[in-house]
Amino acid sequence: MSAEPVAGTQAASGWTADEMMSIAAARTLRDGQACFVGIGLPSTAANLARRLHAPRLVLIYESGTLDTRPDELPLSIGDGILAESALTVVSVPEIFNYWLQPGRIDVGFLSGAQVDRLGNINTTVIGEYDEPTVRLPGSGGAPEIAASCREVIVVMRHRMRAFVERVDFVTSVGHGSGPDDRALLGLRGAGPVRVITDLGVLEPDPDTAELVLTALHQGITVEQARAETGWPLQVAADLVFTAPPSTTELETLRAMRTVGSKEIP
Amino acid sequence: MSAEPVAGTQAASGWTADEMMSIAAARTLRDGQACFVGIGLPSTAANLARRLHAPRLVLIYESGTLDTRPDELPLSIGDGILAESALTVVSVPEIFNYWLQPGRIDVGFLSGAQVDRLGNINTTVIGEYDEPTVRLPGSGGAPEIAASCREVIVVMRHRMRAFVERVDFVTSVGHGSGPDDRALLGLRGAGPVRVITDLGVLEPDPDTAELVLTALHQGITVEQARAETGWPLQVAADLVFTAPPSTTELETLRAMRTVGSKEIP
Amino acid sequence: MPHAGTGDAAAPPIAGAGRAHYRSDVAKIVPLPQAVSELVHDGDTVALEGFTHLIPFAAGHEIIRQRRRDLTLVRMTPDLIYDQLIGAGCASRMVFSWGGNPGVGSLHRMRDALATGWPAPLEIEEHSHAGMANRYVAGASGLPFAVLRGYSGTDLPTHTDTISTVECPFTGERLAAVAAINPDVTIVHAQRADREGNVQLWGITGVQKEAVLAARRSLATVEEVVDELEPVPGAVVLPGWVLDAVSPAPGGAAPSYAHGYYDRDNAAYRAWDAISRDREAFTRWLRTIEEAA
Amino acid sequence: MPHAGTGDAAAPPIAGAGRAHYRSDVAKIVPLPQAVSELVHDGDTVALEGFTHLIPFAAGHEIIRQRRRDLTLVRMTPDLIYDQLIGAGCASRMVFSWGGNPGVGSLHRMRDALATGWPAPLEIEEHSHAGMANRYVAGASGLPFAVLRGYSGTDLPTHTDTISTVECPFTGERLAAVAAINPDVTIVHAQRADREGNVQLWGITGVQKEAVLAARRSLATVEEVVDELEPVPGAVVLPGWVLDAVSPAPGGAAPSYAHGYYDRDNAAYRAWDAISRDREAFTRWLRTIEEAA
Repeated sequence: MSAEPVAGTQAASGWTADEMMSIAAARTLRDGQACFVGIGLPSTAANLARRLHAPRLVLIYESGTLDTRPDELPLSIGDGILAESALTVVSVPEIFNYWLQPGRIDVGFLSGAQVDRLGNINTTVIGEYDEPTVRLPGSGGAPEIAASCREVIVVMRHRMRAFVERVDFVTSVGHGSGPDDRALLGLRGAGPVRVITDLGVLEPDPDTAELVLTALHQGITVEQARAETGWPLQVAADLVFTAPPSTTELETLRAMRTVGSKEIP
Repeated sequence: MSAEPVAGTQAASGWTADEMMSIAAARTLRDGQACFVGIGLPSTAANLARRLHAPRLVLIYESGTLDTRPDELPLSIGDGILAESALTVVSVPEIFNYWLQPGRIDVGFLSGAQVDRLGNINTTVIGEYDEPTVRLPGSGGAPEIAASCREVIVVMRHRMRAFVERVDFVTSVGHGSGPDDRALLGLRGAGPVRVITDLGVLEPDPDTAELVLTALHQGITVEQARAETGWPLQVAADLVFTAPPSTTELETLRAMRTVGSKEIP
Repeated sequence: MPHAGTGDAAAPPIAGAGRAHYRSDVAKIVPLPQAVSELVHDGDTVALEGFTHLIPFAAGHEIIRQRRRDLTLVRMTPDLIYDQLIGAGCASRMVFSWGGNPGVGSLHRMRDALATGWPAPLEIEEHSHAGMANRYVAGASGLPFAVLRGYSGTDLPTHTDTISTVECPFTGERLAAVAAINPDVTIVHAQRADREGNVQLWGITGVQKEAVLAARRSLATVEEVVDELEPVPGAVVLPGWVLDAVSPAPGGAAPSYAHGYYDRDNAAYRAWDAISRDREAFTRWLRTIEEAA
Repeated sequence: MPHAGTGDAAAPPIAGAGRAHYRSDVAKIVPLPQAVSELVHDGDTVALEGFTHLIPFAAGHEIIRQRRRDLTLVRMTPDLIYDQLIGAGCASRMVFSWGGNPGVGSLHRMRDALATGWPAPLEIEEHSHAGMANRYVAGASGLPFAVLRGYSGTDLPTHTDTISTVECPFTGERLAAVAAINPDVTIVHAQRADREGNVQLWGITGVQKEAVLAARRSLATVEEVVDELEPVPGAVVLPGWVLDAVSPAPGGAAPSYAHGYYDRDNAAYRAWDAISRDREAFTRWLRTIEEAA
């Protein structure tokens, strides 16, 4: 899937909306954090952060690769390059039981087909479970990543069909049905603290847990963000603009190759 | 601890009572069986069997060494030689959870400080738990070896103080309080099918589960066995005499060295 | 198909097959067609495990050739080989936690079976990865269930009756419980075996050990049979006595990869998208598999 | 004591100490006295793990030297080092599954403390190996308990209140449950660490990974600090970010052994029997340890 040029196309600004999203996501990771990485956009952003300001970011993939430092982007969660460049490889039960579940991972980095007003994520079905409009791949590691990481960062392209009032299926709990719901459900991590899109950044309101717009990328307007959001998007009083990509950020991102990319256009 | 020369001393018969016990125990193992081995007498017997008629006996120690083939006898359950000669070494949780617990081990080979009429084993305390006469090492792996192996073989020197009406503490369940007890307790293996001593062999009566004398080693009398048994020892109608050690058996046993045996007299 | 010397077309039946948790015989090295014929039966619950790496494609194709029907297919990450088995009509049920073409997109044969019942209706039982992994752990451990922190607040428990809860007897806390999974047959692919049937795999080893140990019967296909298994860092070794059969299948994980042997054929994964989108293209592909005996 | 360049007597406090399950800082390489001083407190529950192999003797002796008191000592196989800690008056409680001098006999200091309260009364909490292993697994997994087939029909549950039962929500079967164990501090000995504090151990690796991951704080003593951890077959690697400190302690497992470095000193195990049988002989031995700062 290639990015739709919603805003900030390379021609106009020197970078694509997807590039801005990956760079903004990478910036939120701090050096030395342990980060449980989903494939796709999260993997790109996490590997970018590792090449920029967070060389000691600990990347963990659900295939069991711990502290992996691939010199190319993996195409799947279980690519050989992840095993070859890992400090150690453990079994899949171990990665979930010993590493994710106890809450020793700082950041869970997820994407999804739908995210809702309260940060819940759907990667299971669009429509009814038994008669879906679109059957999606399913849970994978996401439900427990969302439950157990200290905090969750969601990276998704900002589209009306994806940013919905209520997800069709709760694959991974964000803030459930409100601010106290995670505690009631026994979920110990803080849940989604940030949703980074190709338009801007959404964060949960501390009182309501509703995702509100806290930052816009360069050249994006509140109206554009609202037009792609399926609920009445609130704007934070201290809305900021994302700093544009630096030359280093852009060059580093563009220099990252995906494994087998000769074959994958 | 050295063997007391109860019977069959080397002077009289050409072998010691301990040697006869180890050889009798080794003979009960069949080639290709998977055998969970306790240290001491069971380890000697199992390694002897491997050198004699059972070269493909799969030896498993609770330290996690799977299919180990030490060329010297280990002094402890966790000797380096067990790891070096193993097909693979797994963690201690794995050896208990994946290998022992599901019932995939054919034979559990145990010893103890006390065994009782119904084959229950004590390695915890002599006397009261809170005010023991003798504090013993404790359970180790024995309770679950006794519970989960397909069958259990006990190897112990036959002494009045060790063969008791009822053990002071049930560390490992033999036949509990009777023939149906294992099933009621949810124990899936058959329990002790044989107690091999330096005097002979005891086996549970199929109807009562009480250990009865089914074989005597060469030169031992029923009276000698009864004199060292703390309950009225019944004798099987088809009591047999153990074949004496063959030259090969004796020579093989005597050629086995214990690791570091230069230092341990 | 190439195979080691000890197995041939007239080999006697596999000794240990069906003896569940009591298998002390050493795995027999037998040709793959014989292994599948003896170990996989219509109606079985079958797990062909592998986490992107070492996917047992050759074994899956042999199941297709032998026209097994009504299988329950179990796997954390069903991908192309399950799409192929479903499209070939082998499956009536799938138990899984993530189904897709990794790095490419959807499984179109699976979607078609779910939506239209072509070529056969497909039921699903859906978990998370953590849940599936723990179901295998429980199965391998001889326990009826496993405990985890999972599923709480998600919509999965509504649709999946092998998810429940259990209360901690010490703290009173409620936790998720999942039912053990014990496949009738588990099939894995590994780098190599020795002549006694001991099997060694390394790289990303996924849930393969648990899947084999949880199964009533098991088969490992291997890149090669060697005299001695040189120790390899990070390797999992499955002793021959927990396997019913080992079948040489060089290249048997392609188009997935075998660490140290060959790379993933990403072009083949991409090409599958077009083949699987179209029933006719798929049917033509199926014929090539069926004829490649 | 020899140590790597990054740790010295004036090193600042260990950053991650006490942050429980949220430790993203890399383990600091610090001298053993500092590590014990900062990580082990009076009244702590302390696990010095090792299954015959890699027993952290040097760390235990440092605890003796620093005169820690009222410790709960946890270990599957307490041996000489726990006998020594008990004899030195460091412990008020021991949680264990097999206590003895492996290959030799009993722990006389432990027996004396139990029988006469010398030099301090000792309580015990007793499990089987399977139970203890699963308590660590639960602790490492962030679960309050673990399920196993164990203890049924034995006299252990009568005396140990961290053993209970739980009912399978799918089958109704009753199984044993054990409470998780989460030591305040776990100490293990390993062959080596790199300069980022990643630790590698191999040979018999026992329950060390679980014991470290279950702990609120953790320390690894190592034979050496190296630039690069060459992969070793069968090795367990503990990332530096789950450890609070790494302390160089060459020979720190003696008289037990360090696979690939030195053998077990069986004579020392045998000699301990005589020393430990006699309070005066033990007290003389204790003085040599206390003075060997």
